[in-house]
Amino acid sequence: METKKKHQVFVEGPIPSGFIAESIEKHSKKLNIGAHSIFLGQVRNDRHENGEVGAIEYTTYHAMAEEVFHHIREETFAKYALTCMHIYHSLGTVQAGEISLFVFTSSAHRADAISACEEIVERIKKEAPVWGKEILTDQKTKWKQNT
Amino acid sequence: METKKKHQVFVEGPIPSGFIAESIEKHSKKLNIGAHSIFLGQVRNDRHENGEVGAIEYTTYHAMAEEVFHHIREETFAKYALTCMHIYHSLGTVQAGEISLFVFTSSAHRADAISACEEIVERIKKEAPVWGKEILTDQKTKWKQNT
Amino acid sequence: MKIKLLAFGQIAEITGEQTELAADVCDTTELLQLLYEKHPELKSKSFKLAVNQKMAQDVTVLNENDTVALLPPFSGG
Amino acid sequence: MKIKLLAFGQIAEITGEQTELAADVCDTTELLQLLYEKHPELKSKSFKLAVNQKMAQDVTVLNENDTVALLPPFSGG
Repeated sequence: METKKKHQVFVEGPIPSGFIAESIEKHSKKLNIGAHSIFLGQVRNDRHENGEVGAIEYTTYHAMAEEVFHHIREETFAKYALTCMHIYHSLGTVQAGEISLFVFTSSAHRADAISACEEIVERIKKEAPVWGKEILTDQKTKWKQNT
Repeated sequence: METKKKHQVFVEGPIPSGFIAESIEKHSKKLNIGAHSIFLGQVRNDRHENGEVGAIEYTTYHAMAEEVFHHIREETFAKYALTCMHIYHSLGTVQAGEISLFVFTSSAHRADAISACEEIVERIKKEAPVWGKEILTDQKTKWKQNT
Repeated sequence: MKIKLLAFGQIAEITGEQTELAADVCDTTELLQLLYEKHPELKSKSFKLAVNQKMAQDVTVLNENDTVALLPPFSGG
Repeated sequence: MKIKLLAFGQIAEITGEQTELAADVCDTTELLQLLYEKHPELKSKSFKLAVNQKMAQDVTVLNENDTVALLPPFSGG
């Protein structure tokens, strides 16, 4: 019986820069790679009427999100000549200045990695059932809106 | 007398992944950043008639390259709403699997960082007077061609 | 008919996160009418439905033991 | 007239990296003719000229002490 390997996308809390460095380092053994494209989403201290964003608390519809990320993976691999693709998204609390999304694509030639990375980010924003609740510095909250 | 700060683009040898991690880490103090886009160029072990690429040796026309990179910086800052921009390019020998180009853009909203990063990479490939000599595993050499 | 109802984000603040619904509804339009009656505040909210983890396009027929999720605009990333 | 001539990459393998040229040329077209006479292999090579660190479009007038660089196709990154 065949079982599809599920890739673990969600990370509890922020994504540390050391983790990003390790991911890059691991790819130096893959000699057929010519280009890496990386996108990092960082929590911004946006100012609202009721104060400043101190952190975002992320929740997800886990079962659906797994399927959505799986489709994004499969369709992006089918569309672009990629060597590797990694997607990590935070759940729980991420402070302003910390990283909550890490998309990493690698390919022989740059066009594939660059286009794939951008497309994955756009699809995550549109299709992934993930919600961010902004925790304001006055302790009020506000639901994040994607643009 | 005003002097323009010259940004040091060239790095002797490969760009270590630890250096990339440090660059990312430094930006976590800038709370108005929402997105980072990173491009990494990695030396590929391309196969030619005379063997495989083991390394690339980069040289530059230094005085001209400084002006070109300066213009790319100024024009990209004028065109996109960027918080930060960093460009590093290797000189000398970079082994297959090692990184020779590191472009890092940051902005409040993702579109600026992503478009700027891609544009900078394309401009460097087209406009920067840098040459790569491929060192083949049989010790022959071949001048790299950009596509 | 039994339906498992899930809600997320700001919608969960109105309906609760998880409810078992025993209701006489045969499609998503009827389910929505029922929900608007129970929670009038929902009328002013923007959300979409997923049936069994797939986004529901237009009217979707509901079956016994289906899971329906109320999804406010996504804001991941 | 004195011109400082620089060459890079595969072109430097033909002309050398740096030469002081004392020649009776008034623009880049005349300079190119002179270079082709001195180094016939250049005719089969692809390269562009930069005058004082700026890419030379079409014919560029040369002045005393100008620096002309012979630039094969860039291959950075």
